Amino acid sequence: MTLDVALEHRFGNFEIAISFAAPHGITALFGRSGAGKTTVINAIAGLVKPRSGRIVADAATLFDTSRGIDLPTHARRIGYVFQESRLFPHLSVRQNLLYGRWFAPRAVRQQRLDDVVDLLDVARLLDRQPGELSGGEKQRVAIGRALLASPRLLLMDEPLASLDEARKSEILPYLERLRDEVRLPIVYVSHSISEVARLATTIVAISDGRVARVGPTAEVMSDPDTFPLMGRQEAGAILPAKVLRHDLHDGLTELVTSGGRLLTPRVEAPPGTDVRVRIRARDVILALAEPQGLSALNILPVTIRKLGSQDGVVVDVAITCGTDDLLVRVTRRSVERLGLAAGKSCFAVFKSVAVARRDISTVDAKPD
Amino acid sequence: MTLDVALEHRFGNFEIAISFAAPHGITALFGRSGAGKTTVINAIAGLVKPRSGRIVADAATLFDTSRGIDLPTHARRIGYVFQESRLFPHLSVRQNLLYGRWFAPRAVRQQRLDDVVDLLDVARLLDRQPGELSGGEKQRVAIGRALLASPRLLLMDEPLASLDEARKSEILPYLERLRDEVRLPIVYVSHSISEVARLATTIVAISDGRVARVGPTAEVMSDPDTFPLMGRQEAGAILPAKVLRHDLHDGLTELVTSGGRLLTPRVEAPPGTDVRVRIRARDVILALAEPQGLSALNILPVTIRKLGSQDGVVVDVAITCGTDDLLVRVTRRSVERLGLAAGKSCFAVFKSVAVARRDISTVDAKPD
Amino acid sequence: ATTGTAAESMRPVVVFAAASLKNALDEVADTWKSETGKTAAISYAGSAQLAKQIQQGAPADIFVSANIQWMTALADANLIRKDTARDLLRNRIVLIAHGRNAKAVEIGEGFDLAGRLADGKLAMAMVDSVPAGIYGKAALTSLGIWGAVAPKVAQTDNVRAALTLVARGEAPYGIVYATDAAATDAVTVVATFPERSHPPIVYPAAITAESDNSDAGNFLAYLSSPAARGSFERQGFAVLQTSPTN
Amino acid sequence: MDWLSPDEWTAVRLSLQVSFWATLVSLPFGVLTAMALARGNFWGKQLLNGLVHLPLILPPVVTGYILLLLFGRRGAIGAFLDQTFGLVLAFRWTGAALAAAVMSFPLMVRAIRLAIEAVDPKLEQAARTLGANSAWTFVTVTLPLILPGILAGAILAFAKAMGEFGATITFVSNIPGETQTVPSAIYAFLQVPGGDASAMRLVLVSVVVAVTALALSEVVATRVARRIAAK
Amino acid sequence: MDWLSPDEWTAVRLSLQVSFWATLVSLPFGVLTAMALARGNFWGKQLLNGLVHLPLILPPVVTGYILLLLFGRRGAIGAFLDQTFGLVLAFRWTGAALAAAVMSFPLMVRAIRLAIEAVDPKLEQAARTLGANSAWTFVTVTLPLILPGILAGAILAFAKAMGEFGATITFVSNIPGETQTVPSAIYAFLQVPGGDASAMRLVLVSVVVAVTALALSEVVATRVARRIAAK
Ligand SMILES: Nc1ncnc2c1ncn2[C@@H]1O[C@H](COP(=O)(O)OP(=O)(O)OP(=O)(O)O)[C@@H](O)[C@H]1O
Ligand SMILES: Nc1ncnc2c1ncn2[C@@H]1O[C@H](COP(=O)(O)OP(=O)(O)OP(=O)(O)O)[C@@H](O)[C@H]1O
Ligand SMILES: [Mg+2]
Ligand SMILES: [Mg+2]
Repeated sequence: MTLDVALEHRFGNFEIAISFAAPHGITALFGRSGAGKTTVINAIAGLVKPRSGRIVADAATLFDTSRGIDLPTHARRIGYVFQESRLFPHLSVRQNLLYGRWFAPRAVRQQRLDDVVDLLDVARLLDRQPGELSGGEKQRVAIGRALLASPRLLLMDEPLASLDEARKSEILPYLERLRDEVRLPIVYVSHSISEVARLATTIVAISDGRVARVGPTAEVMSDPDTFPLMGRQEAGAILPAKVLRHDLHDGLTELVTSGGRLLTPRVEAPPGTDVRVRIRARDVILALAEPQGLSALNILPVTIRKLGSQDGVVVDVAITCGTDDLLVRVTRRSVERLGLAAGKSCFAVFKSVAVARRDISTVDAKPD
Repeated sequence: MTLDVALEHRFGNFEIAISFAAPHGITALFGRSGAGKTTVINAIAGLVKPRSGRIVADAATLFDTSRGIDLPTHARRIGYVFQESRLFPHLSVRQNLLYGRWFAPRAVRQQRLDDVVDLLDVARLLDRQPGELSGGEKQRVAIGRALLASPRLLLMDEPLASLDEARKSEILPYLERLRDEVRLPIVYVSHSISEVARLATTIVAISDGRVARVGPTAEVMSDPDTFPLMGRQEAGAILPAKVLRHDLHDGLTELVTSGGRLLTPRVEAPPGTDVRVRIRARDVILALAEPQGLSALNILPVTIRKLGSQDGVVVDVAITCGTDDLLVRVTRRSVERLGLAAGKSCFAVFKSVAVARRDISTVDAKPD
Repeated sequence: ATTGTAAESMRPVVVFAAASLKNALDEVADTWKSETGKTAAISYAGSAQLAKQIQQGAPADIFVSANIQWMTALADANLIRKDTARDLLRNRIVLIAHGRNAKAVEIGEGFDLAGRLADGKLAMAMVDSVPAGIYGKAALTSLGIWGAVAPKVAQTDNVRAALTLVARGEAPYGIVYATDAAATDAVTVVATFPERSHPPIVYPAAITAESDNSDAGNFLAYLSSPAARGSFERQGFAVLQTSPTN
Repeated sequence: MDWLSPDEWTAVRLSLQVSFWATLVSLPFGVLTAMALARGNFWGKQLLNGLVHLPLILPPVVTGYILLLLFGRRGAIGAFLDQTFGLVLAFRWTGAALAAAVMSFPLMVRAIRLAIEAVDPKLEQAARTLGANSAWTFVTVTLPLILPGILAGAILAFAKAMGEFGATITFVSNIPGETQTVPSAIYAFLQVPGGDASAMRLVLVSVVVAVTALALSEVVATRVARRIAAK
Repeated sequence: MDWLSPDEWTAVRLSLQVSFWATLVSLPFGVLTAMALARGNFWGKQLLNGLVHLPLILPPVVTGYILLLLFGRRGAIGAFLDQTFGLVLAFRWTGAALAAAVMSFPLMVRAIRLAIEAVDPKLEQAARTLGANSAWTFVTVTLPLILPGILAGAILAFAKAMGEFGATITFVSNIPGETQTVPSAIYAFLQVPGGDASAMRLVLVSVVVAVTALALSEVVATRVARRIAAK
């Protein structure tokens, strides 16, 4: 499936002109507050009628001003997790969860209530009214409600913003499964780079009502130009890898990359699985010689490809590791002290524990 | 000022029994979704009447069942940023912002509209109605509205959850200034450990309606027992330091700690200022010998104080650096390979860039 | 419509009667029932309302009006059987005053009602539309004092409301039917208007053109019977005809 | 209680019957009209709005008279209903119910309309995204949310129907056992000397009945509202 | 237009005046009562609720009679008002306004009450946290949010006042130029054979007036509602 969006809209003197195409998978809309993310999602849902444009999901044209098509919202079969939960106050949590099922054709009912209830840990809440829930609980129920509608396209507007880390790390793998196993396309709005890096197939960076950058996640994330959009702390590259084996004693997983072997905390995927590993630029140390006696387990030979701007305190260094690119962020002082320059060979050092479970994601094996 | 909270309440079969005391500064309520954070804040605001308890802010008793005191909400002079923005739909953004001013005694009107408008970047929105704002815009206005009421106690329930990183990093220093300069006590609910680590004077970890842990931020954050509460990725120690000097050429700041000198990206504080630096356990590498030719600028001699549980993949190592404690997280494989053990001397290595601007906070100099 | 003798004989006679007749007619209907076993269902409302309903095909068998105008209007439209029409009762209008012991007054040409009223009101039914009011206005006009009194008249939608105003002392004087005045202690009849001063106040009755109830004639006849006479007279009406039969 | 005569009992029963059916039958129309007025955007909306309020604006006698002209046996609609459905309204209790329904319709519609206007359209949008079309959205979201308003409208209509007099007596007259409701009976008593006491007894009865209904409806409404309460 | 006689014009003017003042003066009481019923929790709330609805339940004549008993010159309250403030209601247009106000009060209160019940208490809580006490919260938050409801209540009351007849004529009778409102005039015409045409002219006038007021109120309400719209 592909998602093809082109729309123009105007609120007062705020103009939105967005157009992007995304392949199957999770498309992350990324941008500052007020950039226009919710507006785009609303247009896909049919809740905002753009002045002109075209929205095609898979083969289905949801909206097309030139052809006079404007599918009503209920016929679009989308699931929408709103920025504010919008639970039905007159229905119990259970009834809220099951609401969409009434309308989903029996054939497409994929999600089971019990599974979703377990995933979101809302069993305790099933007989409550929405008025009796905490903020995060509301949001979890809203996610469940959208999932259980068995949509053919899921829209999520900052779904995890009000959830704690532990909850987030339970839900993220589930969204990956939806993406990879159920092959449910998802449009995902988030301000969290780590969420986006982990989940997104495609990143659409929106700024002031325009598309600032579109592309595959790995590409966008390792492009220094997009760092200002994402916040420097989170910049980093995404390295394709394959699971080699699991060390049962240590609980570590050995991955093969084009530049050598990597050790990371256990990845829940059988040997042979393709994964992608996000390695933040700030986590990597460059060493002139191969260091010894370090607790860091990953030391890979690399070549400096390019030095970024040297105007600031820090310098972004693009390095080649095998056939893949990595990013390292060092201080300008280090660049000077170590005499770093393009073409120089050195070693990239980083800790296994710096690669968190959430930095590793399984790869959607059959992109179309 | 101190904040003294003891309360018991019950929702259906969910029991809340919270009691903690916090010194002046920012008190962070931390805990999973549904733990009872909003309930505590609501009780302080007088919006939930606990079945029994006592709430004292500064010398003022806001609530005390044993003495029959229950100050009405409007007389408590609190500013409350709600989890959902709760803007007044019939008032423009400007009127929303100024709402609290009408009721604040002239003498205490500290915040100027223009300052707050600038800080929150809402100038463009002043004449809009709340219905015409994006999610993050609403939240910013709600923050401004609470600030402009010139409260003597600020309650913030996940105020930054719906904001982008850039916005967050503009607002965080402002909250620090409120804490340190205006000396406004703040009770802050957040799921973001980095926010909490940076802002909080005191952390109150709440779990299932009880207080799981209370204490000064540095103490709670470096206590391995609280890691599960916070998510392992964010665990780390907070190191007290003093600004030594700024290197104008490099843009680096040199800090003095009890264990040696540290280089970090420029800290906006004059030499001599006390600061605290959060150093995440996952960012530190241990080396048996002092490594050479590394891009990492900070290499401090340390002694291993204690090894944490060795049951898992990773081991939390407590080290002593001068007179302060640091935490390092390494794999069990590294522990074995390097023969790490209590009492062993080694070197802690970490990058300057791993210490983000948001990990360094100025210290409230006059705790009481 | 239903036919069949069983149903027919069970059907009550439907009487549309001016509301001021309620007490008397209820009593008459009760005695008729105890004598014949037949019932009359009496709908009391304003004569105008009832007449309009009959114009619209109301299932009434008998119409008893409080004035001649509406009966005439129905007769002109052939909605009543003219041969059955008769003037049933007569009434008088009286001047009443608030209180138990008001002094009687002499009504004559040009008597100073306006002066007696001072700044009080004269309570009457609507002078151009409700029968009691129409008669009252006619009387005052013929006495030559309407012009002086008119600005002080408080008109009500029915004569009972006028009575209430005087009974409560809101208005010092009022003009009502003699039948109304008799019943309350709160007012005193201070004078009865001369019969010559206004058109005769008669209550005509007739069987409607559409009536197919064979008992209608009986009941109408019974209204003029000596048995009924007592009931009417007890309420202050004068019975105009007594049928020889019964 | 034998301080009411059988006829009076009949009037009380009839009033209840008339008010109940008037309220019940007009309720769906009330909801539809309120929906059209609150949400619709069609030509003649103001006209419809005016028409709905007409019984409020006109003296009841006029409304009754218009009903008589339209729904009487000789009236255009009355004749049609009679011939087509065998439904006779004129001078029947059904006519009294029609008069009561018409007179109370503006109150019912306004209450329901206010409730509809208070429903957050965002919830309806949410229902749409979950696959509910307009009709289902209305039934599953809007309708339950406006229940308190519908209840308020119904009870207001019921109370009004219990007190309705002018239009009723003008349209269907005051025939004991068929169209004599409590207010008509009260009226008749008030028209003759000595009827005040009887009238007062009936007033008391209708007050007791209506206030009981009112109190009941409050209880129900509170319960419904509590369920929906905290948005 | 000279197809209305001067007397009829007077009646129209008087009806407008009576309805306007009845609505305006009862509005604050309506808001207070609605507030008490919607939010209050006091002994006798059901009693107050019943009392408010009484004019709906009772035949208008009875209400008029009760008004006469209470507010007539000899009535308990009437005498007091007369002696204390020199305020006479009996046989004055002010009395007509009182009757209209009482008769339309239940409609007004219900509309406003529904609006109050639809206000999200969370917004009022927010106002409290910002330092507004109950009174200020009401004035700055609740009141503006219920404006559409107040408007609806007012227009409903106005319409009802324009059509009020039974209680008015019973209480203040029908004195041309002082208490003869349009409905009384219409009633008079309907009582005589052949008066229908004249009655219909007046009906038309009052319909035009009331429907205009209605349409105006809709426009205002829509504007107010749009401002508040998207919560
Ligand atoms: N009105 C209510 N009725 C019943 N239970 C309630 C009610 N309000 C809150 N609760 C329960 O009380 C607990 C604490 O709620 P609270 O809102 O304080 O949580 P929280 O810590 O703020 O969570 P979150 O991070 O999700 O906002 C939750 O389990 C919630 O389900
Ligand atoms: N109804 C409206 N009227 C006027 N302007 C609007 C309206 N709705 C949204 N806007 C403006 O359009 C822009 C985009 O809004 P949108 O809700 O899409 O932002 P967003 O990217 O979702 O932001 P956030 O992250 O804060 O939710 C914002 O600047 C907002 O102020
Ligand atoms: Mg948004
Ligand atoms: Mg909460």
